[in-house]
Amino acid sequence: MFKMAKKDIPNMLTLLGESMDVYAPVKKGKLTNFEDFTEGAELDIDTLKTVKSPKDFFLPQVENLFSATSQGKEINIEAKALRDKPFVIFGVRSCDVRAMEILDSVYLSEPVDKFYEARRENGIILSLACNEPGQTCFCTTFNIDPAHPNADGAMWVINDNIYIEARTEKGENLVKLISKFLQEGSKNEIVQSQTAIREKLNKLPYSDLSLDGLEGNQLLDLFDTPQWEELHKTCLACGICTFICPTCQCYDIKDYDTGGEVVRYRCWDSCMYSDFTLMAHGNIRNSQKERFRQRFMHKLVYHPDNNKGEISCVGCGRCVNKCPSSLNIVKVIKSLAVKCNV
Amino acid sequence: MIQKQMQERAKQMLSLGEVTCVLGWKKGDFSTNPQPAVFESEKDLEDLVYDKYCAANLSKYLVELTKKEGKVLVFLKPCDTYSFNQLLKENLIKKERSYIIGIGCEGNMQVDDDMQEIGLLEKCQTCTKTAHMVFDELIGEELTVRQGDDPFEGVLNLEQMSSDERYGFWREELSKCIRCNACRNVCPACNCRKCVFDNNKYDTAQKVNASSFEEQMFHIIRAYHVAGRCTDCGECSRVCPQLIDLHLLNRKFIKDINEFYGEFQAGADTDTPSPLTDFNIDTDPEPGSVHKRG
Amino acid sequence: MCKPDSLIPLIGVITDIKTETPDVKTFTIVDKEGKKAFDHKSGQCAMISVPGVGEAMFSIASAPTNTKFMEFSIKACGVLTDYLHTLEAGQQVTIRGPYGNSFPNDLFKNKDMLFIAGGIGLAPVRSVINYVFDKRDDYGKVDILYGARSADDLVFKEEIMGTWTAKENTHVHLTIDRPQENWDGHVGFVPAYLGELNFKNDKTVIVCGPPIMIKFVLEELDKLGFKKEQIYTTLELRMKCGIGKCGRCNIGSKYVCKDGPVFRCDELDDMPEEY
Amino acid sequence: MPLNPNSSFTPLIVAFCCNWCSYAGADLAGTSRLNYPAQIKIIKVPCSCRIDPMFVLRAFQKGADGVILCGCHPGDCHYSTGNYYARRRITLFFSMLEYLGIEKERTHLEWVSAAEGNKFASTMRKFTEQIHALGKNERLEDIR
Repeated sequence: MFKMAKKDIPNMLTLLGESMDVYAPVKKGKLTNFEDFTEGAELDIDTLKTVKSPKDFFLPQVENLFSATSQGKEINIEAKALRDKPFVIFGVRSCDVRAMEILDSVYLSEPVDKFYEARRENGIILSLACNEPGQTCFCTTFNIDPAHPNADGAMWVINDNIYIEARTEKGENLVKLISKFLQEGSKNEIVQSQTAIREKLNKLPYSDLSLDGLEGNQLLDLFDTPQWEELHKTCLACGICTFICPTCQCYDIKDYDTGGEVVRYRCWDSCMYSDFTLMAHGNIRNSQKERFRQRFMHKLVYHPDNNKGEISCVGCGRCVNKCPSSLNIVKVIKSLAVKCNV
Repeated sequence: MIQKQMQERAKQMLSLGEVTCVLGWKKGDFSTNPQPAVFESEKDLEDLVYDKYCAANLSKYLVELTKKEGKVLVFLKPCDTYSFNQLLKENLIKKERSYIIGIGCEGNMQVDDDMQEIGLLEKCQTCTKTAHMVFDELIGEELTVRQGDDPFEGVLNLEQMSSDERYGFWREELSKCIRCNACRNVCPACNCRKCVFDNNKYDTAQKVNASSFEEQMFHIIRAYHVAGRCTDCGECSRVCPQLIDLHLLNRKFIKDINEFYGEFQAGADTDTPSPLTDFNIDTDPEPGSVHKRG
Repeated sequence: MCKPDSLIPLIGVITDIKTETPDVKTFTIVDKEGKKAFDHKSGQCAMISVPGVGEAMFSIASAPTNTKFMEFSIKACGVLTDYLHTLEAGQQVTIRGPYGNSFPNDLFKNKDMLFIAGGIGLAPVRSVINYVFDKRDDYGKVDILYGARSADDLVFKEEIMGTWTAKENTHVHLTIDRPQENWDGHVGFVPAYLGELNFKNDKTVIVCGPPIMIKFVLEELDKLGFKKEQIYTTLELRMKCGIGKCGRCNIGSKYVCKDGPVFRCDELDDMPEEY
Repeated sequence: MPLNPNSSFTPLIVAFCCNWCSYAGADLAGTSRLNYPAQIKIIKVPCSCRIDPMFVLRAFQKGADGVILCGCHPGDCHYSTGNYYARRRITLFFSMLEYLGIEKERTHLEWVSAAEGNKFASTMRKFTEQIHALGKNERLEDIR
């Protein structure tokens, strides 16, 4: 356990920037998002939730796969290089750290996705405890502890200091790089803060959100429940929930003709879009009800079914804040759980 | 209290079978986060709320709802009635399948990530729409007429910048876009059966801002496609997760239309032709002359 | 060799194009060296693409025992497939695979086989049929029931007439939907013909065709006393990655590209009806 | 080309011409052996009101340095009123481009009749010079 002065953080990040790319929550106007930390950027570690989750750095919204050129009947393809430069993401919250593990269970399971793997290997995550959990947070439902974040290194802000604990080899190497800013700290010094955080968690509106009724193998029951009809009604079929969700992982593969060559890229896709499953012979999910159901069944049932019961939601509450129609996974969980308890 | 009156009237109409369902707002998990909802029973209507957080423009939902048999009772704020008229004009909703109860509005609030109120929504700060353009009945006291800020102030400020500054401004703003399509899907004017940005037959269906230009393209074309039809309901700016001031694009078109072709307010009625489906042989300016203004 | 984890394809060369019906062509594809691009099993699929046009999953119509090349029978019904139909031999495309599970050909050993296919659905089934014929002694009696909209729409006609009908202990039953001139064979839908043929219910069945045909064939098989454990079918949904990650081809928690496309019919009972 | 000999920049220009007047005007320019820059790519459209702003943006995105739109003179439209609609649309669109900070000289609209071969050639020459002076289109080009 080390500690350093909070005011030294920008200098510390600048130092790290000499050997790797540094991404940190940066405030621009009213928005805070993870961005390149460059000189003069306004670091903002107080904002709890960035609009976009840091999944961008491992599963970018757009990633070029290869470029193809053709000459006569011949085609040449040139694969794009995998990420090989190390980078650090500073100040990731517990929920987003767990989201990364959920993405791992998809992208690092056989067959491994090389593009994702390369980014994961080069990425170092420094997580940050949530001193002030938000009203829409419900990470505790998924047994995530925002007072004790995982990742390569964990951090706590206490008054004017920031405490850093390396958890992995990557984390320890990183700590060595910034040793000139650090002094020894002790675990006892963060205990009080952790207790305070946990107390606050118990008082949050969603602290009693329970998953009872969603566990166990009842896939078909949940699939056929009349609740979906009720739940989806005001869904506008935009992709806002999928794009701001830290665990949504679906992608599309598309081509772009630049004139000289064709670039094949993959990009985020949303199961809320009508063309998601559109085929030449028709569409299997024709109505918004089916598409809405797919999204939540995937998170709450299908993903756990394939991954030892791990639900693909981390309770970050972004969808609660942002849905134009105020629909969100909490409403779905509550509705489905009620149904099953009857 | 207006909410109580709305509940009573809705229950009454539902029980008499005058309508088959009610489109309103439902109590959310947070008092600041009500949800647009369709009510089908008197019991459900207990959850109907109406307060300063009910910002969603319900006209958009009518496009789907009035496709079905039956009649929908809908509660519309003054600004929402403009969208209703516009949709009516475009034959996208059926008047005979809806029953409009106009309700007063004192402006809607913006909430932050912690569901705390942080002041009036932009669309309400600049509100000019204080009367209902279409309704079957009105509920509530005399409508409060609020004198809003000048809606075109933002556009004017931009126009006065240099070309480079404007370019810089829009690059910065539009590059924030994550192409979640919330602005498009919430927009009552965006109701194409297949959006040109979803159509795989063109290479415009790129789904993402794969290039520095794609994001500009999407928003310019979207604003252009709704020009003359946009009622300036402000929903696009309200729902944008990245807080892009999308109304600045729409209002530019509105301002230009007013200047070039005479004052026009989309949705004020259902007969005046839209400026882009109309022309005036003698008075329409030439594109070149507009250029010279700058 | 194309790695299954890779989204980066190999270059394939179309060496031969055979017109099967007015809207179906069979493409023979090898790699740049003129060899088979990768080994595969019956029922597996590959992603074929023309950069700038699109990429789609096609089942491999040739048998695994064919070690020289792969064949794909493709119906023109979309952007990519229409484009493929305009190509000439010698054209390169990109190919990656093989994807998906396969028909358990070894389990079928010594069993009597009944193949039921409609239209272009014969393509994946052909891979098994030819495998069975290449190892003829390992398998029992073979019945092939194949139907199409018209006589012109029957694919692999030459192979059916020339090769399959001549195989020992093999019966081919052809049918078309509506009567037409110069057709003296059976007329009627596949499920109806299946009922008329009244097969013994100890066979292993492989069904592939349009979803509606599969549905009625399954009903008919049930009437004949076949158990779901005896019946295999293949499903198809929109796919992008082929490796169970892009998230669109799932039926319940099963991904058609990875856990399918071959499913035993009793497995389908545990899956939501969304295909 | 009588342009700055020191510059290696050859602007790429897309001209959308209506089938009935402007395209015929271009034809006349050609058959009259009038000189206009070769890097102008003409795209024929049925009527000037067929020009979707998306066409213009697409042209810029794919590397055009300037886009010029040509149609029948107001009053002469083959379809009676097409160019009146076009006039409104293009006016609004050009104004929007300017608002977005795109150099206003990059786009231009000119009414050219079938008899105006000379005008077509001179308009094209002038526009090319204008774009040449402006330099390469960077603001709207796709750099992927």
